[in-house]
Amino acid sequence: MKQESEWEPRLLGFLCKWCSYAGADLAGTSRRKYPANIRIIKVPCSGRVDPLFILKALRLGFDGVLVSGCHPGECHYQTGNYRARRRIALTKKFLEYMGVEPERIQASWVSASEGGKFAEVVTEVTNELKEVGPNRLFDEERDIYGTKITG
Amino acid sequence: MGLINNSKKVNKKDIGKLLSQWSEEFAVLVPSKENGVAMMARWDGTDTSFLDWYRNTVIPPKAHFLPPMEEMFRFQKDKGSYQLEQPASDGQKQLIFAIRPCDANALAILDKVFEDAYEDPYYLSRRKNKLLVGLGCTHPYDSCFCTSLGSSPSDAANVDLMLTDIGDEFLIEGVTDAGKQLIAQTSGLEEATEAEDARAKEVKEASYHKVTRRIDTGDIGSKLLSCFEDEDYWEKVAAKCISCGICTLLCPTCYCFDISDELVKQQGTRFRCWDSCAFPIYTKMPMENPREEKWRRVRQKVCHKYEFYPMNFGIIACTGCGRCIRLCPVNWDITQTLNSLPAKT
Amino acid sequence: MAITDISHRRRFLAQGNVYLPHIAVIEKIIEETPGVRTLHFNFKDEKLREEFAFESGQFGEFSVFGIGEAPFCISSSPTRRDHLEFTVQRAGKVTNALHRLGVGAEIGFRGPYGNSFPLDQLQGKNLVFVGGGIGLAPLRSLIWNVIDNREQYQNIDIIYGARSPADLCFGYDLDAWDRDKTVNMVITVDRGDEGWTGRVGLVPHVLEQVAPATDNAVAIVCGPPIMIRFTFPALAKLGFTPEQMLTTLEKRMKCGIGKCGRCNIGNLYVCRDGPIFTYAQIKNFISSEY
Amino acid sequence: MEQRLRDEARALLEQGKVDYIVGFEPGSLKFTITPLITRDKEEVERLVINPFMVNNLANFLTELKGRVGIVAKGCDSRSIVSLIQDNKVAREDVVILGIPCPGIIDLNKVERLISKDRDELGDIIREGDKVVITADGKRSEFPITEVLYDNCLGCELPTPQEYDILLGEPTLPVTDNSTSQAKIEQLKGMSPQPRWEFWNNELSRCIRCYACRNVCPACFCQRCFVEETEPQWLMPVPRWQDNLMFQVIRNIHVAGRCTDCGECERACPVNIPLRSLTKEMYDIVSELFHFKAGMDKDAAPLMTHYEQEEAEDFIR
Repeated sequence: MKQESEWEPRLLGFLCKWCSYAGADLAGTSRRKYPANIRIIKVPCSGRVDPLFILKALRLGFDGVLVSGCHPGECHYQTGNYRARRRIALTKKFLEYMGVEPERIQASWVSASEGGKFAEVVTEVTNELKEVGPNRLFDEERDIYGTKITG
Repeated sequence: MGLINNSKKVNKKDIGKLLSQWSEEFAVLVPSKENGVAMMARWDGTDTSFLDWYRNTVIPPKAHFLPPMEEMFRFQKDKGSYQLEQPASDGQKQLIFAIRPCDANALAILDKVFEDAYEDPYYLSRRKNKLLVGLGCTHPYDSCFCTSLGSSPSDAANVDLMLTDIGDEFLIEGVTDAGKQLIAQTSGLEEATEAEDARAKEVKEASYHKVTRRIDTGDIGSKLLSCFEDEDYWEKVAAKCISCGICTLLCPTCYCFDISDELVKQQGTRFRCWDSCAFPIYTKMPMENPREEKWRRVRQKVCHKYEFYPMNFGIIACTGCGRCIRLCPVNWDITQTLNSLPAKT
Repeated sequence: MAITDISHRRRFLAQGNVYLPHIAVIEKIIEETPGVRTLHFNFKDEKLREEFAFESGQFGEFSVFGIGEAPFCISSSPTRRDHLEFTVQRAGKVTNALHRLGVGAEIGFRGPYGNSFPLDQLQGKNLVFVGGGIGLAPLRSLIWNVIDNREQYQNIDIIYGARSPADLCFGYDLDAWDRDKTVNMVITVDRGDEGWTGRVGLVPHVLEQVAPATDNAVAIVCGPPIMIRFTFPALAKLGFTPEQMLTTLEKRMKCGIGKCGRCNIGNLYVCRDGPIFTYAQIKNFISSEY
Repeated sequence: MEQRLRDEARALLEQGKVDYIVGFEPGSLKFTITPLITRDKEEVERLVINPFMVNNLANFLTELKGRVGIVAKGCDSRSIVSLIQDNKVAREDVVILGIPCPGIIDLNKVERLISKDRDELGDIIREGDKVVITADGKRSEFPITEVLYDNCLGCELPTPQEYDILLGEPTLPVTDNSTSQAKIEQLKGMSPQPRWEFWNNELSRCIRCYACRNVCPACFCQRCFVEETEPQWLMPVPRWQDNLMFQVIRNIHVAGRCTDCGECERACPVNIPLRSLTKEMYDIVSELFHFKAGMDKDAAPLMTHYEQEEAEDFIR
C-alpha cells in the first residue's frame, strides 16, 4: 500500500483534436510546465464524449475526468461542444447528487492557441483532486445475498 | 411423510432458543427483510419477528444454491501463461429455517438439471451442505397454486424436517435421516400429544383448501405441443409482456445462467450469474436470433416449464409458488395462459 | 438404413470441476478466408495431451481469458491426433479475440462435449456430405475420419458451397478430396467471380442436380441455418427419409453441458442431446426455433 | 366514464380508425390492473378506469405496428408526447383517450398502513380526498394523500394536455409536495460519502431483471448499452458497481424524456427507490435547461437541442 503522501491523482482527459488537443501540444512544445497526472485520449470533438466514458473512467479508478473542447461558437462541427455541455452538466450534477465529489468531473474550453490555459487547467484540476483524495468510489465489496458463503 | 407418532413440538416463544442452539452447528438462514424485500438471510441471533410477517420471500431460496452471481474461478496472467484458482469453500454447514414447501420442491427440480450428465460442483456443494427446515403455509397468497402441481402448503417431500403451525406451537416432524437426527440432537423439544398431532392434521387439511388458484395440468404437455406453432395465440398471450426478467430470475425453478469474464490488470475472474429466456440477447448469435420476437420467448418460458422439462425429467418445472404472478409489473399470469390454451385443431 | 440412435458421446472427464478449462497453446494458424481462421492447438499438460480423446462431431468450450468462452466443434479428425484444430468465423466478442491471437498464445478448453456422428451406423453406407461456408468444419472431422478408414464405407459425395470463391474454407482439403478418386467432390458458389470456372448455384439446388441415390445412404448436413432449412426439403424431394438426414447445429451456448438453458430446440439441448441430430428428431420444432 | 371509454374504443375499432386499443382491464389479483391490448371490439367491454391503473401504457406504442387508440393518464400522455418528439410515434397514428387522473393508489403504502398484504384486504375505496380501507371487517379511513404514489403527490399534469378524446372533466391533482420529495430531500441533506453508500447499498440488491428499463416508455432503444459487448461497458453480473453504472447511464439516457410516471420504482421487485434518481434528474433538467418532458410535442428533444448561453458555470 502506498503512503497517502506519495499518492498522485490520475486524471483522464478527453481532448477535442481540433482545439484542446492542439492546445496540449502547444503547452508541450512551448515548454509550459503542467502536472504529469493527466492521461490524454484524443476525441474528434467534445461532443463525442459519452457520459459512459466518464463513468467508466471513474469505475476503472481514475481520480478525475477532464473533458475539454472548443470555446462556444468555435466548434469544428458547429454544435458539438454545446451538446457536450448539456451532457456533462447533467452527468456532473446527477453524479454529485449520488455522492460523487463534483471535482472529479471537470470541463474546460481550451483553444489550439491556449497552451498556457491548458497547463493552468491541468494544474488547477490536479490540485483540486489532491484535495479530494483518491477515488475509492467503487472499491467496496458487498454481498447482500450471501453469495460469498460457499458452504 | 412425517413420523406421525413421533412428532415433537416447540413453543413459538422458544424459536429464538431453538435457532440459537442450531446456530452452534449451522449458519442459520431465516426469513429477513432488506428494505422491505423478503429473503433468506443469516439470522442475527435474536430477531424472530419474521414469525409475524413471513408468508414467503421475494428472493427465492434458490439464491443460496444458485446465487444471483458467483465467482467460478479466478485467473492470473503471468508472462502470457494463465494460472487458474478456484474459490475456497469455507465448509460451513447451513440450515435454512422456514423454507416453504414450494421452494423446497423447486430445489428437487434444480437438482435434476445440475446432477444431469455432468455434475455442477458449485450448485451441488451448496446443496449437500444445507439442511432444510420446512414450514407449512397457513396463509397462502391468492397467487399460489401449488395444489395444482401435486403439492400442498404442507408438502414435506423435499425438506429434512417439517414444521406445522398449530397455534402457539410448531409441531416438528423429521422427514429425512438428517432431519430426524437433528431432532434427536436438539434439546428442549417436547413430545407432541395426540391431540396436537390431530390439530396439525386439521391445519394441513385446512391449508390445502386455502389455495384457490387452479390450473389443469392433465395432458398439459400435449396441449402445448399441439399449439406450439399457433403464432396468433402466442402473439396475443405475449402482447402485454414487457420482457423483463422478474418472472424467471425470481422463479425458484428457473436455473438459466450466463458466464462472463472480467480481466483487470492481469487479474481475471470468471463469473456466472442468473440469466433469463425473456431477454432477446439470451439466444442471440452474431448472425441471427432464434427468439428475436417476444412471443417466441414467452412460449419458451411456458413450454420449458410445462412441456420440455417434463419430457426430459418427468415432472413439471413449476411448483406453484406464484411469485411470477405477484411480482409481474403487468400482471402477466401464467395460470391464465395455461387455462386458455387453444383446443386441439 | 435409418439412423436410430445418435446418443453416442465420449465423455472425457478430467478430475474435478467441469467448468475449469484446460490450458492449451495455439501452435499454428491458418487463415482460411478473410473472416475465418483455423487454429491448431495442443494441451499444455502432457498427460492430458496423451489421454485426451474425442470423436468426430464433438465440440468444446474455448476460452480467451478475460474475454469469455464460446463453443466450437473440433474440426480435425480423431484419426489424426498430433494436434487438435478448430475453426472460427469472426463474428462476436470471443471470435474477434480469437482472431487477434497469435501462435504461442494460451487459450482455455473444456470438452469434448455433445454427441458424435454415429460411425457404427454409418459404416457400410453411402455418405452424402452437404456443407455450406464454415459449416464444413464439423463435417471435415468426419470426412477425414471416413477417408482414413475408407474401406469401411461405400460411396462418398461431398457437396460444398460458399457465398463466393473467396469464402470457400479448407481449400487444401477441397483439393485433396478432389484428387481422391474414391470421393465425388462437388464445389459450388452462390456468386462466382472473374477467375471462377466452377459451378455456380445455391447448395440445395446443386444438391438436387447432383441427385445422389438414397438407397443405403445417409446425408450429413451442416451450414448456416438458412441453408439447413432449405437443404432438408431438397433431400426429402430426392427421397431421403427424416431418419436418413443428419445435421449438426449451432446455437448460443454458455455451459456446453445442458445447464445454462439457451440452446434448446423443443426439449432437446443442442449441447447435451446434440449437436448431431437426425431430422426426425427436430422436425417438429425446427421451422420456428432454428 | 368507463362505459363511455368502452363505447369510444369500440367505435374507433369499428370505424377502422385504429388497429389496436390499449387500455386497462382488471388483473388476476386483488386490486391489480393489467394492460389490455386488443384488436377485438368485443374485448373492449373489459376496459376499466379505476384508481389502481398503474401502468404507463405509452410503453407499448413503440412495439405495436399500426394505429393505436390508447388510454392515457396525465403522465402517460406526456410520455406519448415525448415519443412524438423523438419521432418514435407519429401523432396521427395514435388516438389518445385521455383520462383526468386524480392520483393512483400505491398498494405498498396501503399494506404498510394496515400491516396486511394486499390479498388480505377487503376493499379499498376512494371517496374524494379520503380512502376507506376495510380488512377483517374493520373499516379505516385515511386522507388520500397517505396512499397515493409519491410521484402522484408531485403531479404537474393530472389531465392530459394532448388528447383526442377526453373522458371526464379536467381535474386538479391532490398533491403533497413535501411527501413527494421527502426521500430526495433527505438524501440531499446527507454528505456525499453516506449518500454514495446509500446508493451502493440500495443497488446491491439489484438482480438486473431490467424491469425498470422495460416498463419505461422512454427506454425505447432497440439495443441497450448494457448488452453491448464490443466494447463491453459493464458486466452482466449483478454487482453493485455494474448495477450503479447501469442506473446512472439509464437516467442520463432518459433525461428529458422521463415524465416522473414512477413506473420504474413500482416495477422494481427489490424495492430500489429508483424514483429518487429519476425525479432528481427530472428536476436537474428542469433547473438547468427549463425543460419538462412531454409538455409540447413540437419542442425539440432535450439532448438534440441547446441554447447559446446555458449551464456554463462549471466549465473552466
